[in-house]
Amino acid sequence: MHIPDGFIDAPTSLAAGAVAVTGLAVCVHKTADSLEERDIPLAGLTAAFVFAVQMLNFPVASGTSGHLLGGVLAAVLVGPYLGTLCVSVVLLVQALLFADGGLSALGLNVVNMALVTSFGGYALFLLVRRLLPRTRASVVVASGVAAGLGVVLASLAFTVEYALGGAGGASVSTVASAMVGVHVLIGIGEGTITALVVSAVLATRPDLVHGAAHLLPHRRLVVGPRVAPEGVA
Amino acid sequence: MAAHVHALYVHGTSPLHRAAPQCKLAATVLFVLVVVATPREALWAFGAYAVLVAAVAALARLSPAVLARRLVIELPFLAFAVFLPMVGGGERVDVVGLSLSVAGLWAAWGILAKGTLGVAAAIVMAATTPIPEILHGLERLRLPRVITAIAGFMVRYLDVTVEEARRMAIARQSRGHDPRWLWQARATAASAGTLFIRSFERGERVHLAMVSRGYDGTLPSFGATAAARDEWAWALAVPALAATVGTLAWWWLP
Amino acid sequence: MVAAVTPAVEVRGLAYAYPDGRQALFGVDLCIEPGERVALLGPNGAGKTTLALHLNGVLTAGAGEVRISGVPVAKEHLKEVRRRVGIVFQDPDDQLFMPTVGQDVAFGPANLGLRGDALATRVRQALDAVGMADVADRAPHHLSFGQRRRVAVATVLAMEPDVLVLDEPTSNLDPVARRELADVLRSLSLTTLVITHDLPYALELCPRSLVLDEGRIVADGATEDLLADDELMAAHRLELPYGFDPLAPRRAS
Amino acid sequence: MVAAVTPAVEVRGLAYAYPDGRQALFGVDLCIEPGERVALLGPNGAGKTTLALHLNGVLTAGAGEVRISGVPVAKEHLKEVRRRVGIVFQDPDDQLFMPTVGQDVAFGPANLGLRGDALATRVRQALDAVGMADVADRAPHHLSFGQRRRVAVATVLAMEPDVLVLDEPTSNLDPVARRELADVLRSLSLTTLVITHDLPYALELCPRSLVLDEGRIVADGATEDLLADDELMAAHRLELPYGFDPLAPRRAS
Repeated sequence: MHIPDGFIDAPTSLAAGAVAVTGLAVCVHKTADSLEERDIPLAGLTAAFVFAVQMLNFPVASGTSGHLLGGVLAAVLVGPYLGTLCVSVVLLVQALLFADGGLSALGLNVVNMALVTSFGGYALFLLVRRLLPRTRASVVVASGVAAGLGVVLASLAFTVEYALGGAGGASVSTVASAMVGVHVLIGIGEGTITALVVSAVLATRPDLVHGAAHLLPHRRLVVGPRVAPEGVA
Repeated sequence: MAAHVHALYVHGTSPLHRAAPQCKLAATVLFVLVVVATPREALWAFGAYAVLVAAVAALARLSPAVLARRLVIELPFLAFAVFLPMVGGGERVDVVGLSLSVAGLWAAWGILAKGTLGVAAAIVMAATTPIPEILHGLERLRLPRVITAIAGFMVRYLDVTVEEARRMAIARQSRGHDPRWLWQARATAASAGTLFIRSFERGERVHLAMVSRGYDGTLPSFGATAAARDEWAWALAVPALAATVGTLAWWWLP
Repeated sequence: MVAAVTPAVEVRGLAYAYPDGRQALFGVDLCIEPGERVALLGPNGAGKTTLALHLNGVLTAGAGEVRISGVPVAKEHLKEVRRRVGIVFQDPDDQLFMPTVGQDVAFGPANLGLRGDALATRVRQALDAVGMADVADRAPHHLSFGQRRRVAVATVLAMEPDVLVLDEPTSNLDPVARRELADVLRSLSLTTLVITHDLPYALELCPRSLVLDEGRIVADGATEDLLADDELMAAHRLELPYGFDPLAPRRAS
Repeated sequence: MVAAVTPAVEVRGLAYAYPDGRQALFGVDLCIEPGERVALLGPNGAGKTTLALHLNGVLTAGAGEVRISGVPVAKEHLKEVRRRVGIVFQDPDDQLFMPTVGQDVAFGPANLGLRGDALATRVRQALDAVGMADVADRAPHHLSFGQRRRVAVATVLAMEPDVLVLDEPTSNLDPVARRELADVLRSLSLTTLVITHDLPYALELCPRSLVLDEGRIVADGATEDLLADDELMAAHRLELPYGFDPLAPRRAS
């Protein structure tokens, strides 16, 4: 899914770069607004986790395997703003340190795999979650559906970019049907695995799932003197 | 089995290794943009770019074998390029018995040439710049501190996290795990969930360790020193040369 | 040499290099009889864990061979070998990944094809053996470190292995958890290989020890004799802790 | 009681409950004189790490107070207290978070406002003190575990603390790395609190020990006397390892 250099023309790449910068600026602003300094190491570790999970192979069908893209997963786990930042940092590091994904296409890749996937996917997640009862199972189902559709959204974004400034050769409709067709299959895998990962985190540390925060019981604050433990003078 | 994330850095003392990272980053990005903006019909221009990249790689004393091995990263993308001439529309030519679209062939060539040059340039940059330096360079290029800080923590904990994932995979295999179908992936996914919890909790502990050493929300910045004017001049000479080639390519376009 | 009994573990001329070219093992020979409890000693970086990963075929020998109860560790016997050799890894968190302890213990036998009552019985027996039957429904994450280590042993016992391999079982354990684990291991009477740099623990648990250094077995003998050999210990970066006398237990008895 | 010298660490009636309500400390009193090396012993879960995090104000006392060289650990002195109390955490990977060792060691003093040559000198001195001066430009994950632990000590020394607190310093160390760390700590002659369940290490390094159990200090005395008190040890889940005689070093000297 990482677009290399030369796939999409320079004007479209630069325009996508501008969109990416704007989107990330919003994310930086939002996280600086509402979150504490603690979140910088946490985001770094989450980004390392996304990178590691992209290296983890899951079986798809006998003999073949795929890997998680992780955009919606990150958004459900740490919220869409921080999640988008984490995935964008992963893309940046992959492009600069590992020559994975073109440098001129970094904006395109951030738009497709971070902005569109995380925000589009998170919006779908909220929508599906609202349609279902307020349970953990609903969070799991919603994250799976959103992750699957998020991948398809990313492939649609790619098709739009191809229509605007693709290297040509094939008609937009051919590319659209091939891209979306393949990504529906990938989406099934992405959705299944995302749902299973979210369900595993919910089983152990439900408090770490941003997308399930509405299910946590409100902690009752005790007002008054702390219960004096024995032995304290 | 040492499943480290193989960074591209190759130790060396060449002028390129010593150059300021922000100059190298800017030069690489500009060079790639020029390449992408060049009309693919100007075959000679791509030859000139290739010579330019090869010259810089030689200056960095990178062996062609290292460069070639790492270009393999690009291989998966070739699949798409190969597929274009077959599905492309318009005028067709016969190449060794296959009827191929001319437009598709041009598109495939463009992707191949530009993609390869882009990867090669990125490899030369990454192979001559240690990872912390790349982060310093990004900082000097005014990337928001939040992004470089997240990237710094990510890079630091990449090997730790990947190693944890690898050990968990070995532990699963050792108990007979051999999933072949998507619906058998539950254990792998559960491991990924555990990996997230471990990463998150490590993040919390790292934060405690930082606070204990006086961290108050602003990360100190180290080593990101300004580059001299002539350092910038040398670095930008490469994309400037490329831009000259690119301009000529547009000029002489049939 | 013809052995009367097939050894539980037999390693001959085992050499191995990592994919990056660094060689870790340089011709390891060892033989463990059924029912023996043996310690594999050596400093960090000696190749102890690498050797362990050859015993169940996670790593494949570059040269030489490994046999488990006579069965060669090779692709066609991998499933069988992984059932027979249970490895308890150094960090229990690497081994415990399911939402509950019970599911974690069931993971191995379920991979062997067990289902229903047979599976439930296996899980119960394995947890009983390590004294953790009452935590089957808890999340591993919420147990103490010592408890997680014992559950990690149970996940392996549930596969009914012939050989139990423990990698640094005492790391991070407090003294009581350490002794409780020793009690569990003694009660199992399985063929056991304990990989450790905790020399007192080796003495407590294993009558026989092997010393691995720089990818070769450099000593093999009674644990107390090896630990009392100052020259040998010093040559291989093994030092007894302050205040520890390896011959004291012998004198006391 | 009026002390002639201001204690380096003074804890009075310290109680603490986690945000989820579980109480961890139930009134801890302790006093450490400047220059003393004291071990804090106790089983896993006794509250040792929680206590340590109060000494530099990462956690805030629910009741009672903590003073460092007379300065109360309170919001207005937090910066000063965190300079004076250096904590070396159990997992060096948690503490070494910067891309290179040198930057990691510089992190603390840079937060104190040091820059340029003064900062470089601090870094060099701290790395020298733990014998790691030659690795300043390396990435932490390229070091061995024992080396990372020593660098973690250097990150704290670079802040020139008055009090050094080490949380389970010997966990995962092989015998030689363990002894090398002891040599480093002895060479520093700082006020030191070693939190550990490694009783032989406590005996080797610390003349005095405190025993913490269930959130209270239950014993305070000469390390060898405490370790020789079988009843005390058994009552607080502390057991000497097999073959270990706490009075042997005294007899030998």
